[in-house]
Amino acid sequence: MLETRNLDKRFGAIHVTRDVSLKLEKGERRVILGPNGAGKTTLFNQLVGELSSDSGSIHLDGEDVTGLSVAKRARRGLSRSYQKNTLFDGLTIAENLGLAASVAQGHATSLLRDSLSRSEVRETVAEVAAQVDLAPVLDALVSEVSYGIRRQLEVGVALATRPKVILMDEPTSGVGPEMAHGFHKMLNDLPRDLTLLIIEHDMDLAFDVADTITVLNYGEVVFDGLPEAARNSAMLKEIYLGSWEDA
Amino acid sequence: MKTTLKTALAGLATCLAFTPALAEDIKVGLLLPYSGVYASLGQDIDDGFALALETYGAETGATFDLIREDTEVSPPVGLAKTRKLVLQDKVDVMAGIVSSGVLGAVRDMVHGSKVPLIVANAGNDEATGESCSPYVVRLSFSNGQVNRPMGQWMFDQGITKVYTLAPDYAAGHQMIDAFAEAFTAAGGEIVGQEYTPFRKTQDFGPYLTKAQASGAEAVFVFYAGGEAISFVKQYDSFGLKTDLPLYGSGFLTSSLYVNAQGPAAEGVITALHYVPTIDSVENKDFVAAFTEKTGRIPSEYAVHGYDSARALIEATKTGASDRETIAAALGKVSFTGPRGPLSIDPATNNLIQLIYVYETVAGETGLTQKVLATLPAQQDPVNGCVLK
Amino acid sequence: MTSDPGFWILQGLNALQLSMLLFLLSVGLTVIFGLMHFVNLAHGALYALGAYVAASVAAAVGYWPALIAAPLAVALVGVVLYGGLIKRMRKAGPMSQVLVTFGLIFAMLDLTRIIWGDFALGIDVPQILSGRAAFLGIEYPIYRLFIIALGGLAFVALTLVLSRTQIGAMIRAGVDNDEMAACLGINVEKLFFIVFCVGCGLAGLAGAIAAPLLSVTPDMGLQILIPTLIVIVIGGLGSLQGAIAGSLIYGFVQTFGAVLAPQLASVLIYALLAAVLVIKPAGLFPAKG
Amino acid sequence: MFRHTPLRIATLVLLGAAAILYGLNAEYFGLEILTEIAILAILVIALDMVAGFGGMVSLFHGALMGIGAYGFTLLATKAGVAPLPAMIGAMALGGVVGWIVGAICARTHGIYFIMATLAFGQMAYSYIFESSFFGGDDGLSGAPRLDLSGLGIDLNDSRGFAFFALALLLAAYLAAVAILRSGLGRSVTGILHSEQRMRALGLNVWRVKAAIFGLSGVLAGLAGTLAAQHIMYVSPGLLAWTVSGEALVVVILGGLGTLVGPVVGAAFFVLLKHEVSAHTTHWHLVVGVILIAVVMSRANGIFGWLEARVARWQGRTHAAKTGNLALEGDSDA
Repeated sequence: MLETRNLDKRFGAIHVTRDVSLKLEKGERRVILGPNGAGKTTLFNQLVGELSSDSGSIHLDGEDVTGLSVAKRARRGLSRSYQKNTLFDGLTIAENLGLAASVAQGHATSLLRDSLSRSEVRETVAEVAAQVDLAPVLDALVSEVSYGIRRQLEVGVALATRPKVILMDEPTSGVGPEMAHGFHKMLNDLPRDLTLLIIEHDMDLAFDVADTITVLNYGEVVFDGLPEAARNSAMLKEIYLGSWEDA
Repeated sequence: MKTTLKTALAGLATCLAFTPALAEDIKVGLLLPYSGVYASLGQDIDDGFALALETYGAETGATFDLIREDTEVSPPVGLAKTRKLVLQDKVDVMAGIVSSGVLGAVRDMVHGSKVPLIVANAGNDEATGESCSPYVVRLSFSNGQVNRPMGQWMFDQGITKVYTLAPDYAAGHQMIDAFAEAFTAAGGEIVGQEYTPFRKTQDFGPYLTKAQASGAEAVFVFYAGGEAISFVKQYDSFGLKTDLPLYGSGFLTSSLYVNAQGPAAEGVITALHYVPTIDSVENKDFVAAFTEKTGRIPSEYAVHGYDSARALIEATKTGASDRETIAAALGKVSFTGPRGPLSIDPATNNLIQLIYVYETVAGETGLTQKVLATLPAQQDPVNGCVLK
Repeated sequence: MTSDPGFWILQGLNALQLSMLLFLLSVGLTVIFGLMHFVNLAHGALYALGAYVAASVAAAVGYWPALIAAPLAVALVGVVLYGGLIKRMRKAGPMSQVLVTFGLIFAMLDLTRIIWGDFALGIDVPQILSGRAAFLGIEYPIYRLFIIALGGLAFVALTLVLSRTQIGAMIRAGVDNDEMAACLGINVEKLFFIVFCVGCGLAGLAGAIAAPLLSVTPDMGLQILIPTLIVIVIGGLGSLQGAIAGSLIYGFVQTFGAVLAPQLASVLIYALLAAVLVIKPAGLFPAKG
Repeated sequence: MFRHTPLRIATLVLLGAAAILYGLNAEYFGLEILTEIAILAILVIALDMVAGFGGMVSLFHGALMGIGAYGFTLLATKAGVAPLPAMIGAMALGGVVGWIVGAICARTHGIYFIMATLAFGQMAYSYIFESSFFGGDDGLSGAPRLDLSGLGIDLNDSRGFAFFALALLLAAYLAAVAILRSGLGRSVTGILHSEQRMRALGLNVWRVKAAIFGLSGVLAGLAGTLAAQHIMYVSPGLLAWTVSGEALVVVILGGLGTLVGPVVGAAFFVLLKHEVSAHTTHWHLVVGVILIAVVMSRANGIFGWLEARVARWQGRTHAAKTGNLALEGDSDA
């Protein structure tokens, strides 16, 4: 479903991602682990096209999307959420979801009528709201709701485009462990044909959702395999103990 | 609204005061720039206008009620203020207008409403040419009138090749065209012409360098205001004055700002319809009175204001008291003022006046004007004007 | 067009002279922007103020004192502006800054009219700077050479200050990343204050040296503002190289445009600006990578 | 996203009533002022659409208005087109030019966007100022007014024209509301809040920006055709960058991104200008000081300040009744 081949990115003398090759099957849930500065977010930016890659290629559902713009990749089914909330603050939760749905459904440049009042957009909003537990607060302004709800909305907005693949950048960033587990339960309840690539900071939390695990360190893939193998890997423990915790 | 309220109060006050109704109380609207780049010109015209009313006001039975409106040198504003004077204040006559742009904008309104307008500065040829009107009488000058005589005169001085420079707008073109036409008709040759972006040129260096390389014997220019100051100073600093004498339309070295040009202006020879040093009784009296009133030497702008008011007084002396009769009388006035004998051309409503060629020279208190020649009274060609 | 090389040398000097005047004006504006992210549209008004102060002082005591008094007076006005307005508007975003300084333009325009009146003023240059110098078969006004020299001197001096001194290093660090600079213990507030006042002083100096060349009128600040903005946007906001490059581009395009294609001259520079913004939105020499 | 709050509706109704009352009773100059307010209000509504709702602070809107005015005058005088089609043609021209400039400038942000629009504005100004075809500095006269005598309305009468301008202001306002509430308008607001996110959702941001700028150009063009009919004369001064600057000042004075606020700002600005200039020629000083004070106060203009006051008062009563929603979520951030 999503595949990268030998992705590279340098910022001046710093090699941020180095020869990254990944392959995600349809419906696969993969978690990317790694210490701060390992290049996880850079990799995401390369995948969605916010950063161009120095070399290597990206394939989505069999199509080479390396040269495409962010918007074009999104329209082909690649969606993302952000580590730092990137929401439409002055609007309500329903409007946030509706905006995302209307872009995906091609109503975003219509002059004739309000995209949010269209029935298909409203259906999507209701579905997504149910999926990410936002139904009770749909009419609240984003600026009025708690941080936890905003994290849920962050994923909800990404979901509302009805993508094939969602890249989630630390969806539980900043929420406590208890709530994070609830969050992962919510992710597990998403349709099984949806492919997820998730950056997670906390190793324990990662095992909640991961089918497979990839570990990045200094921009390189140092581990790629099943959660069980990751749990027992001595190298991971070293990274974990070395720079993980204090990051 | 303040204006409305004020008018209402004024009306009330008039009723209460119960002044004996004067048959000839004439409402005059003054349309001048009291702010913006031409504010100093507006002030000079206003002072001149007021001085003439003081000096000659007693000669007529009429009294004058002045309403001043600021045109801000902006055509739309000028037009709005004109409409206000005509429709709301119901003035009998208007005077003023510094910029040709404003005059062009208000012309149709004036013509349509049949309220006479005495033009006290704006010089665009069309105003007394193809778009002339029996209700527009000009007491200042026309662009062609001021410059045309210089063509023959310069040729008579033995100059055969001239380079011209002026700002790139209608007045610049009209001034230069009139000169160039007369100069080539006399037998001279225009070896180069350049029009500089209007109000955007501060550095004339590139153009001066071009003029220098043109092989001309003299340069004839039109610039006014801030551009005139920069131009004259830069002309001098390039050392062109000795080899390539500078001539021009008299606005270049107007007494209003010649002292800001300093020694750079010395020796520049220009032509204008008025300079403060004209040797006549009328002018000496005027200069003395104006200087006493304002502390300034009167410029040509002050004379425009002065003669405009004088013309209005002359018109009322014939018994004119409303829009129609004032308009008719204005077209027939003639008198001798500071600039010499003046009359209105019946074909165009432009005035007929003498043109003075003068050199700017150092005087006891700063720069002064030495009149070199007085050229005969100038009448513009009709230029398609039909007064009706 | 003429094939006389002297003609082209003269025009080259004309272009250089215009460039240097614009450089003095734009360098202050661009460094203020680079460091403080502050857009000061009133920079042109400060230039006009410098010209007026110079005209007054020159009329009273002569040109040289005026050349010193004008930048100092304008820098002093800068101190007042910084304390009263700029400091509070620093974090307010470009639009608020544009508007506050737009208001300042209005206010200062009328204040100069109230103090100095509507009449245009002029300054005479001292004997040593008047007249012409002959070289390479041409004659060129000494005062214009003086402007070129002064601009060149300012460029060299500012380059040295920025590259060799501690305060220069602090300014470069601040332009690069002001948060980081603050972390490194640099007193950013004080740095801003100094840079702002020096920038204002340079605008005043530009006004003082322009005054004898041009006429001093209330709207001279408005007239110079757009060229200055074009210079810094073409060059890239915040960089010294950008200011000098932008000034030279403007000076040469304007001068040779006027000579070679007078009808296009004024549209040409805007077209160039639009092209730069579309192709390199951050200008030719942006301060940051 | 534009919402009609009760305060906004109340303000509109009040403004409308005041304008009608004043229009029925005012003398000539009062009607001129009313017309001036209506035209400026249309221009600032157009500007608020892009600046307030799209974050595109434009210094090109004076030029757009000028293009509308010149387009109308040229079509109606030189090309001999009837006034109504000439108006429509001029508005379309404003739209096309707006779309092109918006499309080109869409790549730039913040101060660079301001500068880019300034450059295009000055380009248009210089071109018209120097072209003899456009009448140069002297401008063009002879722009006719629309003939509505079939409807029994005489537009050559100041009162008739003032109400005509007011009617078009209302139409422009409703059009702006409709645009801002359409799918396109929603997207514009989305871009204002987070351009990055809209792009990540798959939106062609460039297209939306160009489209809204073009639509804004249509309205600015409408203001221009009205200005040309009002003074029956056009001059390059209409396109000067200070006109765009003043329009921006009006938007800010009124309240950015409120649509109603700029209309309030237009009325306030025109009245203030006439009041102050009746007493002194230094009205720029007064306007400058007021502008500085308003921006420094950090309020979102006159109307924004009013809205904030009302919202605070409502928030207090609202919170007391229902409890704050923010407290419902289990926040630990």
